[in-house]
Amino acid sequence: MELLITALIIAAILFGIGLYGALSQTNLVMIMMGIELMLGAAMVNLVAFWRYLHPEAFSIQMFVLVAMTVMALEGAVGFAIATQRFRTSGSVEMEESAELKG
Amino acid sequence: MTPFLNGFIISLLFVGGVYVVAVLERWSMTGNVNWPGPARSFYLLFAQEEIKTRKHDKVFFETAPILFIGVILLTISILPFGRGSVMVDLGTGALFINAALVYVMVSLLMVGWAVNGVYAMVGGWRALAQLIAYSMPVVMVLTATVMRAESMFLTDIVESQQSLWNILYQPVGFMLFYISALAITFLPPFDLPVAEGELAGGVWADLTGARKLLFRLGRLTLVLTLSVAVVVLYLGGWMGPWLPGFVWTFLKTFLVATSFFAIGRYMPRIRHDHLLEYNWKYGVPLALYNIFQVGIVLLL
Amino acid sequence: MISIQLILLIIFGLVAIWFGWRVFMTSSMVRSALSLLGSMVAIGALFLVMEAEFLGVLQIMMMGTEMSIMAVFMMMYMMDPGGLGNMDMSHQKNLSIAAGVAVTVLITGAVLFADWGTIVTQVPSPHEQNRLLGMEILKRSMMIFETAGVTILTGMIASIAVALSIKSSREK
Amino acid sequence: MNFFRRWMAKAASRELCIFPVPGSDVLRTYQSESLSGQARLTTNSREANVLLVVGDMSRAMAGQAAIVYAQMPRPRVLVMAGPEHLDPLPHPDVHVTLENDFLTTALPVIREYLSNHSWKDEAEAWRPETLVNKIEEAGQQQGHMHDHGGHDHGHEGHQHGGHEGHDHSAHQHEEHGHGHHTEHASHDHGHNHGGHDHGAHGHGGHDHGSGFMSMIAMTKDLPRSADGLPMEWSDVQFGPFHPGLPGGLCLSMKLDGDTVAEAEADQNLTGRNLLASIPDNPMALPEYLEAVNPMAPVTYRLLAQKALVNFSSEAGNSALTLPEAVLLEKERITSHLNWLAVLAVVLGSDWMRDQAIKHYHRFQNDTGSVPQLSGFIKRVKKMPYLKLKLSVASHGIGETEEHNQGVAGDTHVEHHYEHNADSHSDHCHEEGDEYKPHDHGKPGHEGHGRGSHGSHEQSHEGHEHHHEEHNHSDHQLKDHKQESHEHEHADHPHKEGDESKKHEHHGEHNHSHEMHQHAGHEHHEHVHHDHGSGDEKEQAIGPGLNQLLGDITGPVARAAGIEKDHRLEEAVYQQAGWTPVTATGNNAWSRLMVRLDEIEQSLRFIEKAGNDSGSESSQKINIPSIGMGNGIAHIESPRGKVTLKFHIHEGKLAHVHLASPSAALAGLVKPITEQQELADALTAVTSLDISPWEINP
Repeated sequence: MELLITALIIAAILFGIGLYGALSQTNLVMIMMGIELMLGAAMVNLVAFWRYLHPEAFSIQMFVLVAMTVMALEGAVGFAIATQRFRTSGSVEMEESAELKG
Repeated sequence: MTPFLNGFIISLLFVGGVYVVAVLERWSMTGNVNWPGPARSFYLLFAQEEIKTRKHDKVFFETAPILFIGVILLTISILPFGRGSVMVDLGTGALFINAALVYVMVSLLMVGWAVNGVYAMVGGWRALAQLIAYSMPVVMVLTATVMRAESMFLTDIVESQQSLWNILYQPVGFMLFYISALAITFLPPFDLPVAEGELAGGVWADLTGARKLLFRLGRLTLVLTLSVAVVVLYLGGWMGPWLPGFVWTFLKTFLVATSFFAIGRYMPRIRHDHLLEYNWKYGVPLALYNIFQVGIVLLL
Repeated sequence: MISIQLILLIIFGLVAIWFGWRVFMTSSMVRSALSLLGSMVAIGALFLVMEAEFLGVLQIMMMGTEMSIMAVFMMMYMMDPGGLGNMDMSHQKNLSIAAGVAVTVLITGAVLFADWGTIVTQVPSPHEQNRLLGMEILKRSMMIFETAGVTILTGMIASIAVALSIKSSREK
Repeated sequence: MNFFRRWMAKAASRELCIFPVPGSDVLRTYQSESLSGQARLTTNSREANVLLVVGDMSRAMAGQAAIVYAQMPRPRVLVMAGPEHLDPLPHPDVHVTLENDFLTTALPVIREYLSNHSWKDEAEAWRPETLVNKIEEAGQQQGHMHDHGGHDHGHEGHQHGGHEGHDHSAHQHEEHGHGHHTEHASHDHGHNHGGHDHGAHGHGGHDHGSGFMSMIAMTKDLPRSADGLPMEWSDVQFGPFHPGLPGGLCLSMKLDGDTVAEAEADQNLTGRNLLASIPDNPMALPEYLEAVNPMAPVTYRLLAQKALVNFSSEAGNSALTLPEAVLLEKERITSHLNWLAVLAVVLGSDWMRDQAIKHYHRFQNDTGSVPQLSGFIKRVKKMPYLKLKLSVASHGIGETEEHNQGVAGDTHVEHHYEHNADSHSDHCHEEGDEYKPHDHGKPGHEGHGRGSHGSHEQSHEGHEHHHEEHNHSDHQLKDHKQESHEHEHADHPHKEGDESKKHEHHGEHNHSHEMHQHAGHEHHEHVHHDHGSGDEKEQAIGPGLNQLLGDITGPVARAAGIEKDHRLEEAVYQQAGWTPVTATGNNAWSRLMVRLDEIEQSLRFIEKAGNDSGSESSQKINIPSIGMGNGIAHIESPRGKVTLKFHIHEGKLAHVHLASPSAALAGLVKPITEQQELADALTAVTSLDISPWEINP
């Protein structure tokens, strides 16, 4: 039981740090790093559940693979937006993209 | 022979192999084989004074060489030299080779960034572009060999080549893996990160003494490791008549390493745009085709 | 009882947390990108400790490439990647601390008080796992993987379309 | 020394790594066979333990050599061949007289010195004072972060500072006291993206939040690179001792990532004021001119002899005799092979480099075997991927499709040095870095070389588009497209005020000579020189670039399909039925092909001339002691057409005027390397075969 709990607590702390980062940083790239950390924490949760509760259900492992693709995709699209922002307004600071509010 | 003796002989042969690769590298640069040369330059590097550049990034400057050497030693542990003699028979051995090589790139990037010099900087980015590009075909081509062996254990991959070596079974895969191995070890035709003529040493331009030694030694071991990987994956590992297993492995490795350096000696350095273009436009599609072709041949 | 697995789990967990914390604490951006890589590798190691070998190796491999690319972007778009001017790049600090702590406490509460049922100790061997995972992907969740593949494709095309400066290419 | 250190010293001393200054190609001219085995030539000062200074050099170049020396890790040896002492460099550990094959005598001495002296405790770290003040300057501008480049050397500007108590056994010493790293380098943090520390900008819009620095303010003034992203460019100096460039040539580039935004060849690093100290007696001119360009001594000696013969015999242009032509062709072969070795280094093919060096040495001491050389040339032509790799540097001068033969062909273009050679000397940097502008009213400008080498460009009236590089503070040169040629080039407020005679520009450049007002060259007080104050120019014919090509002579022009070769006018060659080799690719590959074909052509010419070579008929030369006169001569050196003009006043040389091809080639560097990838840019520049010694002797 302790194994599962420690793994989940570790994932919770990682998630908390990721959330802090995503909320506190002003730069789009740093915010993306926060989100990646949160996704990493989610994956730890998934593997912990697979290992300690349902080792025969491999759909969990498949879901971890999907989570990895989400991570990669989020990075790619995020950088594309950052490039476009940098080209148009010369900055990727969130403070200065007020005009995107629309 | 007891496994311990076997293991001891293999590690001796491996260290000898690294020295032979050092002599080969010197031959590709100067054209004459001089055996004591590498040993002497080994002392020279030891005797050199440690130089730290201005405002270098302390953390990366220290960790990069250690990461570089550590990752390569990890790769050696999963390579099977003889029938029974493999240090760690990892369930996902094939994938591990590529997982380790990615960190060769990370350490080059680190050292390129940490040294705070434009040459090292440009060398670092070239290493990043080159190694990311050429680790894609490596992964896909590895899956082709895994498909044939139906298991990721490297020992199974070698066993699967009992009937026909992979070089004949999937020649496209062999050619791609060979070129990517050249690119990953940044050997002469692909030595953009450490270009002598252009960047005067590129990523290593600023390292002296022990750090440079670690990188030099790491690269030699990397060349040997990738030669062994080529042998294990495509040239039927320890299979061969009469001689014991590991002798065959080292023999084939020696041949592969010599061919690496021969290409380097007689070809000019590849251009940066061609380097990426050949890989992304032709290398990756070819690797996908290779998987497709091996699938069909398997099902026939 | 303390098993090796628990000790390793704790060690790698702490390493992941420490690297994760350093991501937002360092002023040098490249160092924060590579410490994120450090935390991802620690997470990969956690997977290995929990005997999900394929996932662990895959995570370590993928994150290496991805975080290096992130380091490139950090350098391009950050004001002072070298971190020598030690600027403070964050705002609304205490709000985010409060949110982070609240979420962590909430989750740990849920983890502690939930009843997880019996813990399984036996797990199939890595070889077996690979085979079963393969079967799973090609049989039951083939559909999910197809959509994942297609989303990656659309994601690639979308990001290229967004990143390219179509306007300027028309001007030239 | 304890046993271990002595043993280590022995081992290290057997492995000599020599870093040649100003370059391995200059060192080769003093060697008779390649030093395989005993020592290695390295391209990186961090690996070297011997710094070999070959021949005399200017103060600025010696400054760069001092930086390299400071960069070499100990144990190291400073060896000087020729000069006793060069200013910023310390006293040499080993001194050798500079004559052919000096290395064979020097190596044992170096080895002996390395094995027991250089490990002594007193082998203290040495830092040139030019660098010490650079640190302070960089130090107190802590806030001012962005790169103020300019003076780092061939390799990035890193110095080894105090090294921490490195425990390697060799030598334990805490030199110059402070333990922490006082490294000093010209670069701030080398990264070149957004490296501005906000301190540099001061005026950043601190509109919201104190600590917050708006990024827009920082990136708004950054130059936009081709993909529209405002990235910061880094100034990099591919300095005088870069392994891939000819020794002594220094490229200062603005790098945007690794594409070259702007590149320039520094023009005044190699000036050795040779033409300032002209011998009075005209007969001494030939030996004297040999020192001008160490890379092609025979050509310059023949040139001087021809000019003297012209002057004395007044029988018009004296043609080359057959033996002289043979000597010229032999020099062409060795010069091309030397260039091929440098090109091989930038290409990265070790085999080609070794072969080129081997054949170079053989043909240098006339033991060359023709079949082997032509076999080597054939293999180079068939080298895999070489054609693809070298199809670079073409678009730079690519659009010469209608390079109207008429314009380029006939005009005898000599424009580099309207202002007489002496004025070269007085403004090219006696004061080292501090380039005193030629004192004709141009306000002093700070130490970067733009000011004085800008005036070289100015004198290229022909190159309108060179002008935009001038960033003289004093006169606003509108950055003008090549088509619109009117550039009100504010005339230099000449102190003496005597207006230089206008002469129209390149087109129908009938080089009506500018009027020189100069006192005799002995007391060469400031000499006014007309540097072609620009005036309205007629419309350039076709895109500006083929004017560019109009001034180029030699293999680079012939690779662009322009048949310009002085040898056409030499009788000796006409009898031998010689025709110039041309190619039409106009890129690095066609230049390589032209030079290789020229080697083969010269081999054939020598063979044919070999069997009927008459005696060395030296025409008698007498110099009238009274009266004045001008001597003029042209010769086709391996790099292009060289013109020598001298004026004799009462039996004494009044002034010497030398027009060499390398200055025009240096002008080509900028268009060729525009928006090229770094490696392609370096290959392109090396393919031009610029001899930095010729740019301003």
